[in-house]
Amino acid sequence: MSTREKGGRFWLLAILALCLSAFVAVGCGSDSKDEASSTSASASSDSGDTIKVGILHSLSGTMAISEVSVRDSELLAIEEINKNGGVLGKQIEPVIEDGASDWPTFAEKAQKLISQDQVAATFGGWTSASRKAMLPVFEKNKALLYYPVQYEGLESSPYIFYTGATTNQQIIPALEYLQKEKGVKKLFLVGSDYVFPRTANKEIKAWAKANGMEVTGEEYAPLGSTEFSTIVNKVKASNSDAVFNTLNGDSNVAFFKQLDGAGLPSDKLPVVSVSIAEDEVRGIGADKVKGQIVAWNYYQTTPGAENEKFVKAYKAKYGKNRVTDDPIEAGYVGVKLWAAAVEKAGSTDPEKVKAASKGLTLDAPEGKVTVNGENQHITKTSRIGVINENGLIDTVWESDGPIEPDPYLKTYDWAKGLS
Amino acid sequence: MTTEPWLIDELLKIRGLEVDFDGFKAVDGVDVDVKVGEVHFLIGPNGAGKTTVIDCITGMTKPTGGSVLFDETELRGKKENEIVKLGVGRTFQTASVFEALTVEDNLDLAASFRMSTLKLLRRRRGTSETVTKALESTGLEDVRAKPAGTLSHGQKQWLEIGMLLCQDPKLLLLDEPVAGMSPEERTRTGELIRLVAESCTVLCVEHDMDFLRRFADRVTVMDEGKVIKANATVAEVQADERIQEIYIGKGRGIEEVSA
Amino acid sequence: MATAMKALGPTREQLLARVGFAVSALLLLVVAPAFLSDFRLGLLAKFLCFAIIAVGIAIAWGNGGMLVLGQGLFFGLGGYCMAMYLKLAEAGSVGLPDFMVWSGRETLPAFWKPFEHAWFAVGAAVIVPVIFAALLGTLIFRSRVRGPYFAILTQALAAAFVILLVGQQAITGGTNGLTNITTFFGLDLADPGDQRVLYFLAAISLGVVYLIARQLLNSRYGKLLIAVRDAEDRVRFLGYSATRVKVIAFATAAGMAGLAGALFVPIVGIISPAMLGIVPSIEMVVWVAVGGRASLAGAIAGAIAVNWAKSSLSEEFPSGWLYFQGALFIAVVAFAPMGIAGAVAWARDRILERTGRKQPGPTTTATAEGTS
Amino acid sequence: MEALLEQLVVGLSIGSILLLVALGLTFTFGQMGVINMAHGEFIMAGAYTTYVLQELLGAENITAAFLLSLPIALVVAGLMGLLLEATLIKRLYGRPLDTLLVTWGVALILQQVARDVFGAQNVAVASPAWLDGGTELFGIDLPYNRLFIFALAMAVTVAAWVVVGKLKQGRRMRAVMQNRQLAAASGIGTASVDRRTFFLGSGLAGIAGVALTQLGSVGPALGTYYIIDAFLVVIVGGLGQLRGAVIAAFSLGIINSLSEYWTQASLAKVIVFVCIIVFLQFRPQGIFATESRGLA
Repeated sequence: MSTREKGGRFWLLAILALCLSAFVAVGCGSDSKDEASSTSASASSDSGDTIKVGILHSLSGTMAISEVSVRDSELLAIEEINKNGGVLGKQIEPVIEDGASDWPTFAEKAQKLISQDQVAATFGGWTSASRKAMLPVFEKNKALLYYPVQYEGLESSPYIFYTGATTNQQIIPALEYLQKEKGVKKLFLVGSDYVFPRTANKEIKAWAKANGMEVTGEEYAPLGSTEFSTIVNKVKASNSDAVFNTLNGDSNVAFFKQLDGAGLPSDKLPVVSVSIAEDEVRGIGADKVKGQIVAWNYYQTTPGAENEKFVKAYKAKYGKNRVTDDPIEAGYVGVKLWAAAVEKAGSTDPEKVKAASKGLTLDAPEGKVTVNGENQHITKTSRIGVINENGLIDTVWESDGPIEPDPYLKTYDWAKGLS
Repeated sequence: MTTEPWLIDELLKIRGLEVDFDGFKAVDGVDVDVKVGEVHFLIGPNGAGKTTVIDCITGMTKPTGGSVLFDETELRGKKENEIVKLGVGRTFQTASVFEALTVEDNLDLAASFRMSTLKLLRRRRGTSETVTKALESTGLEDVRAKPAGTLSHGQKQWLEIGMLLCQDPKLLLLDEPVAGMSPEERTRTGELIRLVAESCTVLCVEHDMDFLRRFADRVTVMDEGKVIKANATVAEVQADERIQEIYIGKGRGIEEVSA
Repeated sequence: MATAMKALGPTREQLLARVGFAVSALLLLVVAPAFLSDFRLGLLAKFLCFAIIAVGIAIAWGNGGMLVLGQGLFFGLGGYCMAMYLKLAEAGSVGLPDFMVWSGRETLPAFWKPFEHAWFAVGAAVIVPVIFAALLGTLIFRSRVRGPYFAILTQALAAAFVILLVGQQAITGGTNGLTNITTFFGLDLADPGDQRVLYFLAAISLGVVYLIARQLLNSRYGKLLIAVRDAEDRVRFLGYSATRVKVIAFATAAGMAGLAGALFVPIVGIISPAMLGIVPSIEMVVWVAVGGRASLAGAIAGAIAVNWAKSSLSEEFPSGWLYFQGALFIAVVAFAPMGIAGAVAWARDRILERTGRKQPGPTTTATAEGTS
Repeated sequence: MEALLEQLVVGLSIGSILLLVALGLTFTFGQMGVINMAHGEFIMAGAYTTYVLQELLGAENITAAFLLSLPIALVVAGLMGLLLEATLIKRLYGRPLDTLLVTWGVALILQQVARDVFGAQNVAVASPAWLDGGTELFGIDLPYNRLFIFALAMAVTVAAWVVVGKLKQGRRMRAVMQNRQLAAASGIGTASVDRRTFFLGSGLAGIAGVALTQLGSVGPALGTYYIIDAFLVVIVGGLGQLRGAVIAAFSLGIINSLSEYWTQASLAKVIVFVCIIVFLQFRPQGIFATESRGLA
């Protein structure tokens, strides 16, 4: 080691020190004003002329495909509320952060929104993994998260409002539809390899066992996989009546194509999908999924004045070729529900908003929804639809009115021991 | 094959060595004997298989047949570093030194080759006697603190030989030690090799006839993977018309090669 | 001779280096905690974990020439070992972590059992990556797989590990990973004061790791590592086992990544496969490349600087950040292969030349083959 | 027995996709020693080429757009490769690890460009009607799109083999690969040979991209799904060895399909990887050794 190199270390450490000083300086600069008032996030958030809310979705990375549209609908809702005078007489100011399809980033940005920006509530997340990463952050800060996507259930955090469906509002109605309307006796389960499909399939198997349906197989493909030949061979060999499909967006094209290539088009072997909505169909191509069955709570075609207004406004803001779908609508509903609760409570304090949300009802694009005060999910009407050649979805079956959310499936005997 | 007295105490005994590169016989039934204490030259035109023989001795190339006996030990199948520890050192055609390290560190690493891993984890304090001596004999004292990458071509060759000196080998294999050197550098290299030869046996692959004349005790000549003359003196080689023809056949005379 | 050298004592430069270390320590241990908000300090703690990984990469790649593109794997092994213990500690009377319950598992898998003990988990967080790297390294290096082949194999390994973790949801937590970790040896992770304790733990660990790495690189072994990087055959023909030299560096880097993972879990409260895959693994190399691949201090500075830039830039321009990251990387690797450290050394040499305190000459640090 | 046969066919089908994505790499990686992580993004560029052509030519000309996109994608991806070679890679010969890192930066940027130009949303590429559906032979399903990809892979391989083995250009490429100095000394313009090799290798990635549009939808991350597999094929096959790549691609495909049949898709990937590590223990130089002692 020459003496010159020894000197090099000093200089490097000096640079490191400089970096750190800069870091400290920047940190202080941006934090100093927050430090003083950081005792109560909620107290300060409505003290100014505006009320800040966080929007936290993946704007980059693999999940951007889905989440960008939800961000758009949330921004639309905020714009509408602001046009009508805002909440508590103040304008809502969205603070947008990128979760970058990376779960710890979601946790980091959630913390940033709460402690730096002091938002009154946050709207965000898509994957279960991102929600699970954010959950402890919101619970420990006693701050609110509105989560807009259907998920696998078995969760009810006191600081999260779930505006997407839980299993008993989407998957179980779909199973009942398959059994009663399609006479399915043997069901094959195909999903992407992540938490939602695996947990959903566990529930499906429990339901099937109790209701005399046979599950003939259960296969998972890595996320993003386009190789389904082996799975299709297994489906074919199983002689199933239908397939329950929890594959993630882009894998669906490959799966449907290969089913078709193996002589199993949709009229021969019905496939029920719970992760394909209108926005995904746009990317897949309507011709490839035409005639496929899907299960959601809202479609762009859902009748009603509220929805007409919503679709019109969404297209006016973002372009004619854009479509609305279930998660997009649920994101929109989340913002509206929060605003309604804040008005009712007369405050943005999370505890007061929670209290005011109990039993709150709203005329949403999907119909009337009511917040369940106990588990903070909302009532939802289940709808089975078929994809048409325009990439839109026609409702073919609908539940009798909104279904009460039951994330832990407590009201179902067959689900005992699941949670 | 012979019972002549100077063949008895061979340090290195190669018998029937064969190397087959996908059907191409680079070395085909080669016998070489290197006696204790001598400076033995291995010569031949390009592609004769000389370097391959060296590679086989040191474990770099796995022979397909034959045997390599060093001090009664079979080297075939042994790993490179095991062979070194038995006392066989080698240089490469293009000097291979650690360019990012200082000259002294280069020599020190060579001298520490029997150290346990645990001891290696300690910092070097000062300079060992072996290294000091090697610095002296290679004349690299002035540049001891310089990175080896900044040395001249000749200096690198001497450093490499110096590194081997630090290891106190029984047999030293030199692969074209003076190729590309200026006349003065050659002379210095020769002196260095002579110094080395005092304490160990040398097997040297070289083209330079002048160099060969001055330092070789005995010579083995190879062509196209075969030995065509074994254990000859320099005079015998120069007198042998067959050897002249081989070199001329390859387009250059034996003296020309040294140019 | 030896005594003569020793008698000189530390040179002026060595003294300066020590002052630099002390100043950095002061900044990290006193100044930063005094002035940064809890949120920023939490971020800095995370970056310090990353800096620990970077030190390991500087050893294996910068000095040993082994481009490790799968450090996420070792980071993950360490993180999961620690998280398994923390999950079990929290599971309490149920005895099963939450995700196992909702994945339908009724009993604890056998390999989880030892992680009920804190000492086992802490030890395993470092030792498991080390053993794994040593085994894998021996297999790979023994068959003389190196350079790009080695890089791609480690990358494939990280990818395979992620797929494995995701596929075994019931015992690994699947894509979600292990989340909702709220306590750490009695510390309440929601409490800012306790988070500070973790920050100090990370800062001190980084200091210790740095000193270990420096000792390693200054020893004969460190020289040998550089020798293997530049002329592996020569090392072998000096009687050393090049495989062993490389395995030690590879395993050390893995152990450091494992330690970083173990610290990361309580600081961030989550470990998931998304942080171990190909992209995060390459990002780890990016930090080191930007900082200066062969320099320990450079690697640390790179890890902190790049992550800090990412955190603040991505707040402003989500998609712009990716362009910036890509461009930064191209610029650094193609045009300034020694990164910040190289630029600093170059600038210092120029200044010293100007002021006449140093003879002009070739700089050793400004080339890709430079030293520590 | 039938299941086994079925899986062998699946394996051949996976293998032909692997071969197609890896073929370009046997040139850029195998012959030039350049580890181009942006190879996946050249594949993506080929796929988007098909999409753009379909948009331009309209719904009634799907077949024409698809067939036309094969040569156009070759040129588009090839030109991108050429640009990359001329601006960055040229500076990095002899530093394979650095090419890996630099081209990864390029890959990041290209992905983001695709995201900004075409949207984060995947885009749909329609299939020509003659590629929909399938036929049955001995009770085994043979989807037309799979047959097409298999045939395409074979055709491209043969074409590449002819170029490398029979044409003057190919002989020059091999000469440069084996001994750069000697080739330069014998009057071969190594720089222009490098450019051509890179154009060809990158162009082949473009063709692979066109083929992939027939399997799934097209998105910015398309290339990332294939890049590692492609490199593994080249490593297992042996550097710069076409026949090695062919054997490696099909072997990996069959191992994958068989292990997926007996276990699960996720485990299959891990099994394939373990097989590769074990294989490299015995043949670190790949199925076929290179004549050059270069790179490693």
